[in-house]
Amino acid sequence: MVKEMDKEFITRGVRRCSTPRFLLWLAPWVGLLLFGAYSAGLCLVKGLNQTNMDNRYAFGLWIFVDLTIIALGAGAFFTGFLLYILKFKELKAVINSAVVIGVVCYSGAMAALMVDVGQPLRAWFTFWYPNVHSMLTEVTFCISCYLVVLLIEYLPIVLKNRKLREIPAFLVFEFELHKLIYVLAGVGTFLSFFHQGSLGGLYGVLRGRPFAFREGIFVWPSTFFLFILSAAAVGPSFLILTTWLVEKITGKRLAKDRVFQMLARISGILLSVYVLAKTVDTLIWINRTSPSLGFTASQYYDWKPFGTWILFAEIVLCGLVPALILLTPRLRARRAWLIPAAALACCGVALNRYVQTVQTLALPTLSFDKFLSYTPSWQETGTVLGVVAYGVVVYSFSFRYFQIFPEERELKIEVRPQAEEEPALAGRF
Amino acid sequence: MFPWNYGFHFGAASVIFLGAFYTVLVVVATTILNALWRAHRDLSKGKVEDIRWHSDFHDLSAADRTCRHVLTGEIKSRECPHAFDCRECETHAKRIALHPPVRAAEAEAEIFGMSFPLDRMYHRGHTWARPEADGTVTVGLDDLGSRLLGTPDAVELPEPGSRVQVNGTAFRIHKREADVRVLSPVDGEVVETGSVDRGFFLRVKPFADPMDMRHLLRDAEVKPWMMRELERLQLALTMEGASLPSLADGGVPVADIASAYPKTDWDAVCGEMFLEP
Amino acid sequence: MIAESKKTPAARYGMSIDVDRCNGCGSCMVACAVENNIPPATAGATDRTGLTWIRVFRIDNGAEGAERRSAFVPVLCQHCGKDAPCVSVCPQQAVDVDPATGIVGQMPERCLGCRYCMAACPYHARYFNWWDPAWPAGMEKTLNPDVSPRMRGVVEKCNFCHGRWHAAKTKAVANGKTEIDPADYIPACVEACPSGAIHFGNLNDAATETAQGARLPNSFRMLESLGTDPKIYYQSKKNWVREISSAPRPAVGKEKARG
Amino acid sequence: MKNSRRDIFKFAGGAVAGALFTPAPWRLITDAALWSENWPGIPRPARGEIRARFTNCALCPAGCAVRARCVGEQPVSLAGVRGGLCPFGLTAHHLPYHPARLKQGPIEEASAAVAKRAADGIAVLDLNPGRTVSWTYRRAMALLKGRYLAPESQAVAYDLSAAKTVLSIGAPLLDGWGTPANVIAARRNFRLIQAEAVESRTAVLADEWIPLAPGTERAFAQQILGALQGGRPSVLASELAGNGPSLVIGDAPEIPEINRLLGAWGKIVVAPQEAPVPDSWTRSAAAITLLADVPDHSIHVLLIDESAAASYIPWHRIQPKLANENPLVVTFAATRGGYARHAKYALPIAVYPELTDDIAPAVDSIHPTFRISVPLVTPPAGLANPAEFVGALAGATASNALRERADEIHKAGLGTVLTYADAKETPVKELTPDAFWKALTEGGEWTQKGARRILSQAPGKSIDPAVRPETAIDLPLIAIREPGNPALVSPLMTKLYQESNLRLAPNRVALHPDDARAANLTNGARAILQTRAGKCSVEVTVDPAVPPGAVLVGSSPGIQDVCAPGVRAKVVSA
Repeated sequence: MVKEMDKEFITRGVRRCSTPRFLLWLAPWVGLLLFGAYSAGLCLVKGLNQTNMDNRYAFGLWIFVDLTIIALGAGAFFTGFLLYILKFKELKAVINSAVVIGVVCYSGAMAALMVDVGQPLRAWFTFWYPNVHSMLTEVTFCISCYLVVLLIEYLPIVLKNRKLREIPAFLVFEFELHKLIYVLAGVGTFLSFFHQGSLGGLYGVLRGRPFAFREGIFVWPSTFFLFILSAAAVGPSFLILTTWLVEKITGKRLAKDRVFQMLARISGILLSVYVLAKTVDTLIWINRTSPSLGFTASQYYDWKPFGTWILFAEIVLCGLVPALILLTPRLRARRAWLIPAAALACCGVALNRYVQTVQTLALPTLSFDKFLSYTPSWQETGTVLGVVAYGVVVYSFSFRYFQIFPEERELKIEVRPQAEEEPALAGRF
Repeated sequence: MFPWNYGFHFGAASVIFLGAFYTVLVVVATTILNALWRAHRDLSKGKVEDIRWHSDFHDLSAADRTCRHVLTGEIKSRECPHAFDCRECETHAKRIALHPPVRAAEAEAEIFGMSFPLDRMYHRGHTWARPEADGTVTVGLDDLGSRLLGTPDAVELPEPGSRVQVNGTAFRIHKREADVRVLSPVDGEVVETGSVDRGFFLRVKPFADPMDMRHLLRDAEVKPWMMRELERLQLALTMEGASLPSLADGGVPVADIASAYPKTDWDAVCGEMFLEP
Repeated sequence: MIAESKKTPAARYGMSIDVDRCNGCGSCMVACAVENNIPPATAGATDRTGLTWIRVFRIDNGAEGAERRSAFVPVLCQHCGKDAPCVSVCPQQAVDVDPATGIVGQMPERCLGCRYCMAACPYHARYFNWWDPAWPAGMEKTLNPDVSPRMRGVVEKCNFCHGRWHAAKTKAVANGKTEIDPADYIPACVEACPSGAIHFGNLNDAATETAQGARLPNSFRMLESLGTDPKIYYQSKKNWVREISSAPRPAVGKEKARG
Repeated sequence: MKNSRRDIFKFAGGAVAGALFTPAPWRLITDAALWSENWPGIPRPARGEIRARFTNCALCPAGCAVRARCVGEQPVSLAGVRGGLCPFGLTAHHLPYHPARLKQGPIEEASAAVAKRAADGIAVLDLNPGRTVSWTYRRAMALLKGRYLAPESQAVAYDLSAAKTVLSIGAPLLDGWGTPANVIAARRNFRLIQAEAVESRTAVLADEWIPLAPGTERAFAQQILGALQGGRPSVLASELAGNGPSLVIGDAPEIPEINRLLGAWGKIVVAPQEAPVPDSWTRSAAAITLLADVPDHSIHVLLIDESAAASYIPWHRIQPKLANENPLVVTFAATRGGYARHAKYALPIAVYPELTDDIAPAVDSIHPTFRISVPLVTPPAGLANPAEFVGALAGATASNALRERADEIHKAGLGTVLTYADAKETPVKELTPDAFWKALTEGGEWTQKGARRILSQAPGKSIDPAVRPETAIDLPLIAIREPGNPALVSPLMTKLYQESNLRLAPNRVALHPDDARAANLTNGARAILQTRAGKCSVEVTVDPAVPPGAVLVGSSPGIQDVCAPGVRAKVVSA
């Protein structure tokens, strides 16, 4: 009975594919994960010379990916905040998915960071001898604390597994922990607020890099607030995107349309606020911050290929446009508009992180510097692919064995009539 | 991190930053320890079954958590806030006081060909409890429950002397892929175990005398409840992919419903019907 | 020790580099490597992955053909006096400024290799150990006993030859003096420069050649507009060389200096 | 009392909680921090008392005075006594450990083979003439009836301090041409005009750089000569004539005549002077033969002394001189990269700072001097001593030659000796022979600042006027040479060659971006350098400072074998 080997672990009443089929789906991802582990292993054993980073391009693909996935993973804190603190009850339908995405994104980012630093075994020095003035200290503290919080939030989801909850201790602990989850949601919100912000601050404080440097409020540069806003804005968009993707892959309906609409509206509102703030910030930067450091802002965009198009793409194409779509009820009601808009919003934030990390380092600061380019080595790319594969594997496991979408059972009946014309990928999980 | 570590300065930034960090640590640790301590307390107080039921009840869909007074049409809509334990419910108490349950005309209700003798009281998890002359209570599956499980593949009964509690596990029945925890309608100590053939599964000596049975359905409540249950069954069957003649067509549930739906996920159907999501 | 350094006025060590006297021989670079136990390059190292605490750049006036003129500019840690961009960013206090000397120090033993400081430094004066340090067999005998070699995966940079400062300080203390003799504390690059283009000294002491060089009218500092108050002063009589102190300009149809 | 598992857990939990209130765990963390701050696997520098020792750098005729910081006997850094050292000299204490160093060779076998065939026609090629060992070779060759060969050289010295204007036609005046301390001291007093195709390190610091078209140095010199001889006037020639005393340096054969016309001959350009040599040596020494003057195919046994070679002679200029049948070539070399590639026997020799040798006078040294490079490091066993090897062939003992020379200088009683340790100058007369020897071997320099001798011999026999440009469409580039390197350089030179590209590595060629693009080459690419003389594998540097149509070539022997300055060349992708 290989086919039904793990039946008793699967939530009652949901349809999951057979074990061999699930293993078949996992196989390429596990392969990719192993390749990623090998790549990362090379970097850890042989050193970072395995990468194409260098003294001038001290940060590369990894930091860009870390910043991006942490922004996309912001759905975890923001949904938790809306559900447990502001009591948006509908979001219960996606909170578990948000938590799993959060765990995946944050643990993946942490893993990539551990490979990225030259002496990972000394990472704990940051806790032991913290420089409280460094944005990176704030990031390290908040991200590691938040990862712990996320894992604790993930625990009830795991313990709620049909088989595991037959063990009384697990059942009882899950029950009691779930009652206190709002405390963790609060702590998570606090931590996320600060680390999303300080990730932005990371570059905003770089006085020596006028392209990234921003003025700010108190100790925080404006990017601190922009990062929080943008992360909160795309978190829900990313949830829409992943839920939609899982729906497409599995051929199931997983959340009610109301939930999609609510996420879209939240994302739209925050995104428009972000676009406004970003525009104001950019204008201040062009007209005041950058010139005061002796750098005319227009010069940054004279280095090809980073022309002004990148600014346009970031603010208008991937900011304003999706914001408007998400804010228009008629448009967002249709998947054909909603999904591209959510994807654009996610691209926008990725582009923003790209500009902050990669473009900042590419631009010369000394007059005899060159404009630099950098292509990641296969070891770097492999590590990133490994992180992606890790995310897919963890999410697949969670989706198969845990109750990620509580509304799935309810929605099962609505999808039934189309059963005959299920997509080819149906029943993948 | 600590004042005695290298490079520590007592500045505003350090105090605020590390203060916030330690606060977070304390809050998270307290939460975890609190949950652990509560779990430990629950375990030692034997509240596992209680919690299991509460947790299950919480996961029931809203429609399944309807108050019994909605079923009878007394109230328009109400979700049960007490996990079907009407003994704690003030609304129920008031209702009972206002409208004492109407005694049914016959001694037995027949609903779509299923028999529901009214000498006993029904639990919403498809068990009944019948007080016996000797002060014990016999517990068995109601007719719908029996038909859902047909001839069980296996029955796991508790040892005599063990305890059962309301909404806790009374016994387990395996049927095809279904593994059903049947909920107990009463609190008490098992004094005898029965079987399918004997018509009951447990004989229980209640802790309290007389036993408080306010949470169980009786008399005129049975029929509307059963109508609702058949609707739910219909829905569950549809959801789980049954394509055979549906009950709504007026079909009478056969003695062994499971065998009529060989392709249906019976575990899911039973889970739905026995209040075990 | 702290009470002592409060008594004597703090020094502000800096350099004054005469670009017009640098012929780009590279003595300063190898002298620095010898002094600070910097390993030779591994096979795959390039000018972007090497370890050169002081690096001489060849710059030109951007013209083509006969009008083209070059100059050599040694660039090392500029020891920013105010808001040093690298100091505040280090998450674990591996970068510090010695208040007694104004030298921006780097503790590789404390560094976890996050490279944030490298991204922060506008002068690209920080270097990462991309490889395990390796010397040809036997060559480790020639290592300077006053400086610990660094391990792979940490950042390092010019510290104005801290080993020499320490030796000078020890000597001063042994002789019962509070201040070190300027003749005892000369960084390796300064000592090595055959054309005497680099002067090192206390900028607070107006009598030193360094302080005088810093006050020359054609003296400039790199990217002074950033407000980091670097302590490396450059001099050149050539206008186009002095322009390297300002922000870069892309080469789109404009005349500019580039390297 | 019965202990349940629970009790054990309780006890353990209590113990952990209690331990947190003791210093132990915190101390442990701090210790772990300290441990991780000192990873194993990184060499620990040897500690010990640091003392200064002095010597003279033997890497080139500049012979800079060197102060070595030593831990015990081991030098850990070198510094100049009078001003800075060049990067090669600064890192010379690494040379004994260079991985490419030649450490073993069949010394006895070579000796026997040479002895057997010495009568056929032996010659010694001394690439660093003017040393005491050069006298040993000459004496040995006289005994063996062989030839003592030196690379062609202008037998002149320059007194830069007397010049007011210096025109350098491609000479690396500020980059290893003379003694750095002398040149830099004199630099303040003369105006420097550098005429050169590429803006070299000298051109950068020159008062004026005249960019020449690649390969036109000779034509440029001819033009000036023409102007001075009353032909077409030139601004530069008038400047040289008007702003004298002026000096012209460079390789072009017209230059001695130009200097004569400018009046520099005898005033600035003087005869080099040698420290006193024992009479017995001069009496029985073979004459100095220039390599070019040797008849072809006349050498059957050739011994080459590469130690501290001031210049490298391309093999294709040596080879025709060798006998057609089975010539025997023995080279004394520090690496396999030089003539060892062509020699039957490559014998390892000591390298500075292991070696004991005196230093030939530099091109800007106008007084007789005598400087000994004394070993700072004990040389390893199994090395050949060229002087003893050649001396033994002739049956002469050569091991004591340096001391004999020093005694001869002492006997003359002229000049002073400067000891570096105390910066004291002492007249030789005040010293005993032993004290004089001690001063020389503990870091010292003997000089005789006397009246300088005017050149008796006027320059310029007949200058071959032909400047025949090589016509070659298939070889589009013209080679320009980067100033030479010592044969063996410290591994740390990667700082300049690889980690910064400040200097062109010996095995590299540099091209203008347009030429690189035309040849489909990128920075760092492997390529083949082709000339009429042959090909050589090189690495490419793309550098906009190289003029279009030119290729700047490194100074590795491999490149020099195929590519002389001014020849036509081509670089193709490997």
